[in-house]
Amino acid sequence: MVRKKLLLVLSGIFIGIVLFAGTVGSMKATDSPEFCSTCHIMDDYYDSFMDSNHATLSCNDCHAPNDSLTAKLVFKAKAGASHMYMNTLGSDQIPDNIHATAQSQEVIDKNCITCHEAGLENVAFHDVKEGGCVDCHRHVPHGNGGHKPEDWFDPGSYDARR
Amino acid sequence: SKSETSTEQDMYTTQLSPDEIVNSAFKDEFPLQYESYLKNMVPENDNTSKFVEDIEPNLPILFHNYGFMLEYNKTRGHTYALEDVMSIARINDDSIGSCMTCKSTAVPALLDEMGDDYWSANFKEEIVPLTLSYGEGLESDELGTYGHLSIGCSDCHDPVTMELRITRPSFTNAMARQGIDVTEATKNDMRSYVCAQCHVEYYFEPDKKKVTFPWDNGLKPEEMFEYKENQAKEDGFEYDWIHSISGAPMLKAQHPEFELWSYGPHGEAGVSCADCHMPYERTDGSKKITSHHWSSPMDNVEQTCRTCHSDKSEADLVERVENIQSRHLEAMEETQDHSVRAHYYVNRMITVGAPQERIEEAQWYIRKGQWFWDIIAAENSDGFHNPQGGMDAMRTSSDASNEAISIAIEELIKLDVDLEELEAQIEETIQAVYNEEDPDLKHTHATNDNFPNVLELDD
Amino acid sequence: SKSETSTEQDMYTTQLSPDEIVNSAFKDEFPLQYESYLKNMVPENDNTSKFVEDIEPNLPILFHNYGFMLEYNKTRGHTYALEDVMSIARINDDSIGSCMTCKSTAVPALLDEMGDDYWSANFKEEIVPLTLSYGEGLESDELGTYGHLSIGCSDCHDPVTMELRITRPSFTNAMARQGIDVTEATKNDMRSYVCAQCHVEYYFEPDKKKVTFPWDNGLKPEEMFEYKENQAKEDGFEYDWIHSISGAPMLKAQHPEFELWSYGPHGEAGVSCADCHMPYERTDGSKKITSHHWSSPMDNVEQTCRTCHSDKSEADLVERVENIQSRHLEAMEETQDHSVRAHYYVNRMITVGAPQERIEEAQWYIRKGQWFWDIIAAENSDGFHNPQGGMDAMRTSSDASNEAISIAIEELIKLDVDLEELEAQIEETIQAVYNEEDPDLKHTHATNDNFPNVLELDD
Ligand code: HEC
Ligand code: HEC
Ligand code: HEC
Ligand code: HEC
Ligand code: HEC
Ligand code: HEC
Ligand code: HEC
Ligand code: HEC
Ligand code: HEC
Ligand code: HEC
Ligand code: HEC
Ligand code: HEC
Ligand code: HEC
Ligand code: HEC
Ligand SMILES: [Ca+2]
Ligand SMILES: [Ca+2]
Repeated sequence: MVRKKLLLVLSGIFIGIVLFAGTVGSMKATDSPEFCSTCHIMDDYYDSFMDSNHATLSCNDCHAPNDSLTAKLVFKAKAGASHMYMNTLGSDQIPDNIHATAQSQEVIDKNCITCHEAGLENVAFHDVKEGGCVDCHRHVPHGNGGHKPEDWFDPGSYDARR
Repeated sequence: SKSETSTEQDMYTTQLSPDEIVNSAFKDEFPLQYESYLKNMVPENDNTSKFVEDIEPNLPILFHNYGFMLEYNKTRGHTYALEDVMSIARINDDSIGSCMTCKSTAVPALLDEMGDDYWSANFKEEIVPLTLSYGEGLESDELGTYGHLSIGCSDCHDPVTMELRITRPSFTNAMARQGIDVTEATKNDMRSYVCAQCHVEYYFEPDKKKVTFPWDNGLKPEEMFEYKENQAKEDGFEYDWIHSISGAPMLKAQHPEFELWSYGPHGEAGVSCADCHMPYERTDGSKKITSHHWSSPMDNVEQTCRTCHSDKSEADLVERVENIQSRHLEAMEETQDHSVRAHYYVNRMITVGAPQERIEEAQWYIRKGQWFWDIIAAENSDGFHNPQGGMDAMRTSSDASNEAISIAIEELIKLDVDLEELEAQIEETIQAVYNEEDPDLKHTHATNDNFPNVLELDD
Repeated sequence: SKSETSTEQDMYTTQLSPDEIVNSAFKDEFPLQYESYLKNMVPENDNTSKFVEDIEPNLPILFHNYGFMLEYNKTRGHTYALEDVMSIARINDDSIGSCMTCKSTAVPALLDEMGDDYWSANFKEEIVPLTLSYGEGLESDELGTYGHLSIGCSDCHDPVTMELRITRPSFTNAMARQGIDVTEATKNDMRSYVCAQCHVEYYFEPDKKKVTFPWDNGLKPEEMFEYKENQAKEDGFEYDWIHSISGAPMLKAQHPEFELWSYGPHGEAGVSCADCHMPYERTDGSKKITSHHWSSPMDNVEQTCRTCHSDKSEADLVERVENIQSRHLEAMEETQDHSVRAHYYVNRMITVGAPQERIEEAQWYIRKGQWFWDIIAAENSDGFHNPQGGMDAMRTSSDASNEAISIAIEELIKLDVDLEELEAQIEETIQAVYNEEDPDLKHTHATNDNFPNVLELDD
């Protein structure tokens, strides 16, 4: 009960942030990789994304619906509230491994298709995998090398007893 | 009903007849896929025998007295299938319609016309002329003499909706016997099921000689063996042929790509045949199509493997496949060696008059041993589709062949046979087979004065 | 020099002594990792014997006359290692220092103090008292009686910089002999190398009794066997023990997790031991740490496997592992059966007086057969770390054991031995071992009047 209320309050705040200026500028700001990565929990996703061919995009090019402004706002508010709640009051419930929700997956897939329409329209049967695009393109845009930063593969100078 | 669902879904439909079976008829509507399909003609080379020393030198011994000792080639591709089945020395005057089943788009039409008589009809006299009649005058140069009716579009697609479909009843029925209704398959399933119409183990059930898949107990080698030893025998199917070196009643295994894949790492992960063998490819400007050039994915690692394994370099992936395959092939060589020796040991049991009951016991182990390597040797990925499963079957095979040899040793020693001499004679015989340069004649050296054809002995 | 580089890199340093070896000393600075480490104490249960029927019932026969026939348990965890090595029945009055090498953080200190005398020093008289003296008065309740000096922080970490490090010279040297300088390892490598100090096959080289890894020719079972048959023999190492049923000179294989992993699917893909066995976990608020509770990743699929395999459900992954493991374990059972039979067949060769030369030939195949299954049975993932490699080694094993049996059959028949009777006696003996309820006594049933201990025969 208390939590539900808190969630509502937090949603309000988040929507507030988004709507406050109501300008293109703030909308952009809350879409940007920098904004998402203000939460340390996003580091892995940020890093792996910055290494990818999609690095010029903003997170919400994939992670929020882009078909209509209202759809986007509603989704962002909902997702944002949940993220803020989890990061503050609900932090002990944050799973060790964050995975996209089914709803997210659907949104993401739609966005892939929107951008890649031109390339895809000639492939009549492209929606062949239940998991969507990432069933084949498993590493777009996160996850190259299993979340291991590149410097893990640089030669080190370790101590070893002979 | 098929086209009904399609209209409901408001799908694109072609101008083609629902009964279209000629491949070139699809050219105008699907020029890109057709062009891709033409690439199957590229290896215009002749057939290459598998009997040479660096591929499968032991087969002329191991398949002795069966068609496969006469001629067995590397594959050339779907567009050559019809030509190859017609020219292979394995086809003789008694060959039956069933041999056409996986070679031509005409098969559903043949089934429509002949019903169940199709399966046992005479291949050369009835089936070939009828097949060719369907395509008369519709040959197209780019597809050679028979490519217009060789494995093609209508085998996998409904010509009107172009949806994937199953055209070979053997598959539908075998799946149904396992409780799987293929009409309810997902798209992802269909991307493997279309291949599973043909890239599977089969036998001719003895009644109507129908092409039948031995899957009632499951798809693993041991489950198919179980089937052959029980259900198939009950239905009157005892063996594919009698081996003329050991006299054993043998089973022949054929191309179980689907079976091995099904419980291998990729099959279990839902990666379909088409994912690797028919990747999307860019043609003509920016249009992307499904490749219809079926060949080794290793010729095209970038579009096949690296779509999913983009964290690995092409070189890494090639190396990984090579490691799996070379370990697999080394094991295969050792495994087949046991089988070869087992045949000759039992041959000697027969010629020196060992007890009939012991001979039969050893023959059964030969049959088992051969099944378990043949099902893997006949699988065309050299172990890649299922590294653990392949190795396990070879282990089982070696055990069985060694059991046959043990039985033989026991009886031969009782009859004072000199085993060292026997081994030397075996080695000499193997070398004679290896040294014969004409692949078609290799099998003639597999029997000789030391090891007579046991089916020609008079007792 | 280490702390030099570290200061250069301006790293965090602890307040600990560079020579700190007591685990509880790390508690204050690393409370989260320490807390996680304490979880290794959780299975407070006693040791569980592996000799029971659903684990490894044949081992009391297969390891006859070696320490391993006396007591062999399932592992309990790093914090119990010191306690377990001190209480195991395999330790006797002649046991040497080398047995401590992988059990206690005191080992580098012992090596500093004793130099190369450490390896061959008396375990009970010298090594145990000296080890315990380092931790006197520093016991901590939460770690039981010996956990404060059992495998722990300083084995893998430099106590000052907390960087990963190698503390066991056996590993550094074995890698150097393969041309690999482990000081230049990447961080990803180190996440497996720290484990490879212990989770590897070893033997005591005969000169100083140093713990040595047989890797000069490579890490595969066949490459290690090659090494044991050549380099090791040249250096005077002939065998680990003589088998008292067959008289064969045997090799013992131990926990080659690193070796099998190295050419398995995950090893080749660069997935480290720590990736699966030490996943990141969120503790106390939102801090993510590396888990220091080493156990089965299957207890924690979400944090281990699903980090990488997020496209698969937990149930899928569990099923996949179960499929690999059950296929593997079934094969293991069959493989060990051959080895058991081989021992008894050769026992009979000896008691009926077969030619010495043939006995020795058969004994060599027993040695080979046992090596190739033992290296896999001793590997603790039940096949998961390397499904194809495990199966291949078992195949090789069966072949060798069967060869031993073939030789025996030949000679036994020459001497008119009744093989059916022999088989019945073997079966009876096996059952006697299975039926004995006290694991410590099982081995006493492995020899009997039919199959005497061949080392006690007077000839
Ligand atoms: C090009 C599209 C794209 C962009 C841009 C993108 N993502 Fe993702 N994201 C995905 C896909 C695809 C998934 C996986 C969905 C699935 O598993 O089905 C994902 C998953 C995630 C997950 C859940 C982790 C998981 O494994 O399921 C997080 C968290 C995430 N992204 C955060 C971000 C952040 C933060 C950014 C910007 C720095 C970002 N994403 C940019 C496509 C994108
Ligand atoms: C206030 C901190 C914070 C910010 C800012 C943030 N996230 Fe998250 N995010 C989280 C937390 C915490 C979770 C885990 C919540 C859960 O499991 O329900 C999460 C989960 C996710 C997931 C996986 C769950 C799902 O909804 O599919 C995705 C995808 C994601 N975030 C994307 C983003 C994107 C894109 C942005 C920027 C627009 C962003 N996040 C900004 C904290 C944040
Ligand atoms: C907002 C537009 C946009 C969205 C959404 C988007 N992409 Fe892209 N994608 C691009 C652009 C632009 C490029 C070309 C980048 C380049 O070549 O450097 C690209 C490149 C690619 C490539 C080729 C390069 C590579 O990384 O392999 C693949 C595959 C791809 N995208 C798949 C996806 C998938 C799958 C999704 C959804 C999870 C997706 N894209 C979502 C714009 C987008
Ligand atoms: C069955 C596997 C599979 C699925 C599912 C799949 N793709 Fe692809 N995709 C491929 C293959 C194979 C290629 C490589 C072909 C090439 O190089 O052009 C590819 C290439 C691409 C490319 C890069 C090529 C280019 O155009 O530059 C993009 C973008 C892409 N796919 C987007 C998508 C999107 C969006 C989806 C989901 C609607 C999707 N894919 C689903 C297999 C798949
Ligand atoms: C269930 C489907 C099926 C049946 C029935 C079948 N084949 Fe095949 N055949 C295949 C497949 C798949 C290949 C390609 C894979 C291979 O060669 O292992 C093939 C390959 C061939 C080849 C080319 C390679 C070679 O073996 O030299 C010939 C010739 C051939 N078959 C002849 C025959 C004959 C003759 C019969 C009847 C005795 C027959 N086929 C029955 C599916 C089948
Ligand atoms: C052995 C099976 C097989 C044969 C033969 C075959 N196809 Fe396909 N075809 C497929 C598969 C599998 C797909 C991918 C369908 C999917 O993913 O839903 C496909 C896809 C297509 C598509 C959809 C567009 C695309 O490129 O993905 C067209 C059009 C097509 N095929 C035309 C043809 C034509 C024309 C021929 C004959 C020249 C032919 N096919 C022969 C199996 C086959
Ligand atoms: C109607 C039967 C049939 C179907 C359906 C079929 N194949 Fe084949 N396949 C064959 C035969 C027969 C051959 C050998 C033809 C020859 O060389 O004479 C063959 C050969 C091949 C080859 C070897 C080609 C070469 O160049 O050596 C590959 C790869 C292959 N098939 C893959 C597939 C895949 C993938 C599918 C499904 C998408 C499929 N096949 C569907 C019967 C079939
Ligand atoms: C994950 C990728 C992958 C999947 C899925 C896959 N294959 Fe393969 N296939 C391969 C590789 C790799 C080879 C070995 C090619 C080589 O040695 O050059 C191969 C070999 C073959 C060959 C022999 C080709 C030749 O050049 O002679 C046939 C036929 C074949 N596969 C059919 C199938 C069928 C049918 C299925 C589905 C039941 C399937 N494959 C699933 C990767 C795959
Ligand atoms: C459509 C996706 C897809 C394609 C295409 C694909 N793979 Fe895989 N591969 C997988 C999946 C899924 C696994 C199982 C592990 C996992 O879940 O990540 C896997 C596992 C593997 C493994 C480890 C298993 C083993 O047998 O050792 C190797 C090696 C591998 N793939 C190589 C290849 C090669 C080579 C190709 C191309 C011939 C290929 N893959 C094509 C998805 C794919
Ligand atoms: C100094 C030697 C040593 C090092 C270093 C070492 N181990 Fe161990 N490990 C052992 C010993 C000894 C045991 C058995 C202890 C016992 O049960 O008495 C063991 C047991 C285990 C077990 C079984 C635990 C259980 O609960 O049954 C796992 C899992 C394990 N180790 C993984 C690892 C991993 C992963 C690493 C590296 C990150 C590692 N070990 C490093 C010596 C070592
Ligand atoms: C090179 C490292 C190494 C050496 C040397 C070593 N061990 Fe171990 N020991 C391990 C590892 C790793 C394990 C855990 C894995 C396993 O049990 O297979 C283990 C487990 C054990 C266990 C617990 C499980 C069991 O076997 O009952 C005992 C007891 C043990 N060792 C005793 C000894 C004795 C006695 C010696 C000397 C003869 C010795 N160890 C030498 C690494 C080693
Ligand atoms: C068997 C090896 C092993 C032992 C024993 C061990 N660690 Fe670790 N430790 C590791 C590995 C591997 C990592 C991951 C390092 C990396 O990825 O750089 C790690 C990471 C750490 C880190 C870095 C922060 C983190 O959580 O990733 C700390 C701090 C740490 N260990 C403390 C300890 C303490 C305290 C002990 C004793 C109670 C201990 N370790 C025992 C192997 C070990
Ligand atoms: C890809 C994941 C993965 C990697 C990498 C991996 N393991 Fe494992 N390991 C497993 C699984 C799964 C098991 C089987 C656990 C079970 O049966 O419950 C296992 C079992 C073990 C066991 C026996 C644990 C027990 O409960 O008795 C030991 C010890 C072990 N591994 C050590 C290692 C070492 C050392 C390495 C690196 C050389 C390594 N593992 C690499 C997944 C992995
Ligand atoms: C750090 C990443 C990582 C982790 C953690 C991981 N895997 Fe994998 N897994 C891989 C890679 C990489 C491959 C090889 C195929 C590929 O390149 O995608 C693979 C392959 C596989 C395969 C196919 C190979 C085979 O042996 O059949 C299975 C099954 C599998 N993993 C299961 C697991 C399980 C179960 C766990 C947890 C115990 C696990 N993995 C943990 C990355 C990982
Ligand atoms: Ca067959
Ligand atoms: Ca050893």
